Amino acid sequence: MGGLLGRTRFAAIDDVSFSLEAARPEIFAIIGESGSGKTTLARMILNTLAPSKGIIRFLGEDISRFRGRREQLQFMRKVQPIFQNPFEAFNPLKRVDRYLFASAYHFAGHHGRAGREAAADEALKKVGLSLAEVKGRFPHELSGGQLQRAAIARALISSPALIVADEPVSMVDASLRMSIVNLFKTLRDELRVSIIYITHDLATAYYISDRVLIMQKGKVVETGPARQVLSNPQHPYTVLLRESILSPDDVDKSHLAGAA
Amino acid sequence: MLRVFRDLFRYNREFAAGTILVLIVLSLVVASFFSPYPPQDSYVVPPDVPPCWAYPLGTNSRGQDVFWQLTVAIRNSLLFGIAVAFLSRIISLAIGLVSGYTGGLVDRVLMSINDTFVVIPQFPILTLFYFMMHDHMSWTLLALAMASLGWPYDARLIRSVALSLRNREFTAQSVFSGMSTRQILLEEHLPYVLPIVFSTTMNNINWSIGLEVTLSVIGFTNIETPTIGTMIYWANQHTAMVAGIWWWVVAPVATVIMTFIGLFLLSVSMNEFIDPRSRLARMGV
Amino acid sequence: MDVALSVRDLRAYYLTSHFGVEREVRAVDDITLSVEKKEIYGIAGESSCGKSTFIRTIAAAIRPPLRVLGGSIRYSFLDRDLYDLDERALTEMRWKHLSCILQGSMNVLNPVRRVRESFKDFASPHMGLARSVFFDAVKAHLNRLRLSPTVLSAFPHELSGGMRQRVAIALATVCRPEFIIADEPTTALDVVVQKDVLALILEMQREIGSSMIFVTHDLTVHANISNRLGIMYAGRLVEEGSTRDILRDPMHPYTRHLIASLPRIGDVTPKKGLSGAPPSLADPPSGCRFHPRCPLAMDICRQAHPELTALAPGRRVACYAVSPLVQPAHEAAAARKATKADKSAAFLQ
Amino acid sequence: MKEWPRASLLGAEIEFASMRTYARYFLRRLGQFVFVVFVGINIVFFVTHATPVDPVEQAISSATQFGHSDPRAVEIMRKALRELYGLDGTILQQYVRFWTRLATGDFGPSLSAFPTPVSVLIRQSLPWTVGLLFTSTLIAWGVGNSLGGLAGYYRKNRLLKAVGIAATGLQPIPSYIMSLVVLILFGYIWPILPISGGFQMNVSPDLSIPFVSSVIMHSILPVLSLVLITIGAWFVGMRSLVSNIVTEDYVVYAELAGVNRRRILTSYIMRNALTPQLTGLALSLGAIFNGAIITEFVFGYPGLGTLLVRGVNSGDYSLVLGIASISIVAVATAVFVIDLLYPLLDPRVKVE
Repeated sequence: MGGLLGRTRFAAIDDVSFSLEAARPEIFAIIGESGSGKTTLARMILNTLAPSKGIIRFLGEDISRFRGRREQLQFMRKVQPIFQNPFEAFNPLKRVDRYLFASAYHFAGHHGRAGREAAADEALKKVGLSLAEVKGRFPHELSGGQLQRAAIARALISSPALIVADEPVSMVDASLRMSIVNLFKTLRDELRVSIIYITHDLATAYYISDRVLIMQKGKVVETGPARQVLSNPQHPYTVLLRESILSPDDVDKSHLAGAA
Repeated sequence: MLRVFRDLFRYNREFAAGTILVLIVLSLVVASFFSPYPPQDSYVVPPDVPPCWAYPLGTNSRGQDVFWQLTVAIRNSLLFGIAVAFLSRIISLAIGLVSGYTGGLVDRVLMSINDTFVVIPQFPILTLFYFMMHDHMSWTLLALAMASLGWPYDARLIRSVALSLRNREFTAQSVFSGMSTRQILLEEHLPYVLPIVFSTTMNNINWSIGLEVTLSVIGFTNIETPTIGTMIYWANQHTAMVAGIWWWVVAPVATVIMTFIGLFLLSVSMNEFIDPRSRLARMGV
Repeated sequence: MDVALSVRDLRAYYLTSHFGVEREVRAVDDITLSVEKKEIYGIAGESSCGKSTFIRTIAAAIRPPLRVLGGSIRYSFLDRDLYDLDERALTEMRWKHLSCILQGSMNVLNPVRRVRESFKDFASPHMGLARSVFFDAVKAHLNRLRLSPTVLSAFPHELSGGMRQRVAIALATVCRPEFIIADEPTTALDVVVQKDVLALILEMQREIGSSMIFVTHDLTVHANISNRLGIMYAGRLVEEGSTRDILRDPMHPYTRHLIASLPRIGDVTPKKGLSGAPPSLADPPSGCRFHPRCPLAMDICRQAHPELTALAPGRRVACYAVSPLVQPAHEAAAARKATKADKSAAFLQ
Repeated sequence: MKEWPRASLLGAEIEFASMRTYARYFLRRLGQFVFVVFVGINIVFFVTHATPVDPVEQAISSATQFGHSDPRAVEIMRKALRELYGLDGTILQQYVRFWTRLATGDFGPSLSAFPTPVSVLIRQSLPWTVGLLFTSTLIAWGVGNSLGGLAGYYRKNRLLKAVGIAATGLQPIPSYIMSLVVLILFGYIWPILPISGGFQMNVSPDLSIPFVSSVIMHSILPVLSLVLITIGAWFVGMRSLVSNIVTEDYVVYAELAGVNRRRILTSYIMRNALTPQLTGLALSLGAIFNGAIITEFVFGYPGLGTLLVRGVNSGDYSLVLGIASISIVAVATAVFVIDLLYPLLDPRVKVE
């Protein structure tokens, strides 16, 4: 059994390697600040940007060889993205359901209207929505949380093995954020989907991920089990990050006074 | 659609004024089909009659009724403008969309060529073209020549929209929904590009009619085809202003100004109305 | 304790009309609060809860379609209501007494002017110093903020994001104003820089002794910088108290949820999200605006919105379920100051 | 107050724009300039060589239309004209000669003003065109942008609103029609200004007061027409730019700081609108040039436009070719000069 993503080396980003196991779905967090190259990495994994050196293998195959439309569709069926800004991720002039129906048509082979609607409804139910709530609606008629759920539902229609989520909750309001985060757990445990969770937020990464990878300026500085790395960081940069994090529990002993 | 039109007419003064002006011009075009005699014929009415009941815009020194002459002239000029605009739209859409959606080296090369065409003064080149063609010059050739010069400014606009759309997250969402490039360009991106195409079409019609008038007045086109330009050309040949036959000049000038302002106002107001942002505002975001 | 700012029954709506469709967005509805001298008053809330509009209103920075429809805003350094000032007095008051630090340090400095010119434009008229003395004072101030005087000759794009925000803080504090309004000043910054910048703000505020309203959606930032905290939901203030009390013992169900759902490193207990979504301010629900999402909603919640009631010293909550002392609010007289608001609107176009 | 050691001051990370970035910018613009001239001249070559009409035959047929036509004389004439026009030899030789002529500025003698060289005729007309263009563009751009800026900032001002309506009406009117209307107004209806020529015929062209004033009087109507043609676009463009910039953070911030209103309008708003309007100027120079030569023709102004029409009407191939080529080079040069001004106005210009 090969790795889901195996022997990954990126040179545009400097020499990043990691692999995910296909048999054991997990949430893998890639953590970095702006300019760390984490979004570039996400685009490479999604095969929308070619690494200048190195190979990304998906289920044993080099993804840069998926050039033709058939192969690309085949790849997209198994690897799906979730975007950062739910209001940007849907064309404001188009209805939200069209993306669900398009996915059902292209990836699940539902050519009839009834089949498409059933597939969309089923996926939406998995994320706590229903087609009735989404059908015919424009993005501005839904909340950010609903849109992000709809985006996840869309990604689920093709039953992917891997979801790449780039800062999926940073634009979602606090009161809705955790329900989206929890959803990723559900996907991993119940639908057995692996998730690459790209974020700058150490706290949510700690909360949901199994393993983390810390990036700084295109390089990996530390990687390992999430709880271990974040509770007991080894690399100086991770230590600095960890120390810079503010916590609601600081209310009695603010770190700021001393920092200045 | 009718509701949109009604709303625009009621709430947008530019649109209302533009529509009225364009309707007047269009009714002249329609009238041209009811001309009592062929527009080319001369000496069919008494010459040099000032505007009166029988000849609302007077008659000219060549014995033609200025009104009927005008209806045919504006029809030809408008048709010319539309032809040039249509042809140059094809070029600007193709260059703009390809440049914007492809990006990279293709974009740089195309935009370099584009900027060159923006900068090059067209009038001397069209004059040179006439000089080389002389009697071979025709309506169609001029339209082709102008279409091949009239695209770059608009291509640049279309390209900038296409470029920004390429990087929007919903484009990636469409790609990962399995949509084809054709589907993405036509269904996802075209709604954003169309407003520009509409408004630049109006402006391009203006531009080409203006240049056609200029070339005709100097005599650098086929002066036998009645257009607004050739009408003024013949008036100048007969020194109409000096001879006091002012209506011969004023009628075409006033009509063409009406056309220009009408089309321009439509372009401005349509631009605002079809602009996705104001469209969203109306949807109640 | 002396009061630095007192806001009463403030009401500010966006009134728009587009293609004949009239809309009224109630971004700030009946807000009453006061800020004490030398304190940092934090305002927290989600996007479009009205916190930015509130800031804009108390900074007298409104322009159509935003209109102030009622209420009063009194600063200790002004002898009358903020919206009773004429243009001249307003201009004089700005920066000398009231300054601002905004989100997006990227864009708050004029991109085509050197930093030096910004200092001259912003601070020079209020400090009344000769040119050379003025720049000596500016340099001394930069020094206090650990910024080299070379930043004065730089253009904004030549500075890094963190430096730009430092320059913005220097700009906002150089006149030593009594009151500073900070609107999400660290939101776009990386965590390491964010901590630095927060420390700097705190240090300057203590040194100058100014009062401050600090707005951010991030409760962990509030925990570290705010003395007191007001929680906004859908255009209304729903809870207020000392930051410690609110974080330790939130009373309003909305606040309770917000705090319970904060992820912390070292904490893996399941966190829940709220159902539903924040309401549209163009068409807010009747009664308490939180009731459609509230697990404790009762009949009365749907009928009348609860008064923000003092339940303990320095602690106010607007929720019927928390205490029987909370009663339906008296609607404040509307449109009391519409004419004045129009005047100020004309000033800022 | 604790003094912080100098060493810990933040400041080292400032990236001041270097001379090198300007040099690279300069080279890029120079490259674009060369490219514009190259493409433009190739279009001219293409138009003259891909069209079915042979200018030599045309000249001969018009020369031999009346009177005798000795075949030998015609043959000599044909040979002479081919050489004169640079149309002998292979197409490649012609192409090379075409560029050589352009580089040396030698387009041969003019047929209509034989034997005056075309370059002399162009050199005589060019200053008139440049003067007209420079004056009118300066006025239209300056006044249009200033008023447009004011109109964008003071949206409620009645007078500026009225100016806005007028500008919207003026914007779409093309050069010829505008010039004609000005000519009719000031030539026939209210004849107060000279409507033709560059100066009065009976004044000797030297630097005397009567001559200079005559030149100024004659230039008023062409300049007025050109200003009216272009001012609307600058006004409307600037107004919409300003109403966007007004909402920029740095403007709001300056307003919050109580910065002087006039300073905000000039240094914060208009100053930032200046750069896109300068780009706009560079991009529309070609169109403005078109307008200028058309206006010259209408007013019989002794510039390139009048010369061009005369050249066409008298079948003067070298002259028309020379003017078309020089026009392209002149406009490209002007655009290049504006491009070089750009970094002075926008410190952010960097090579990506």
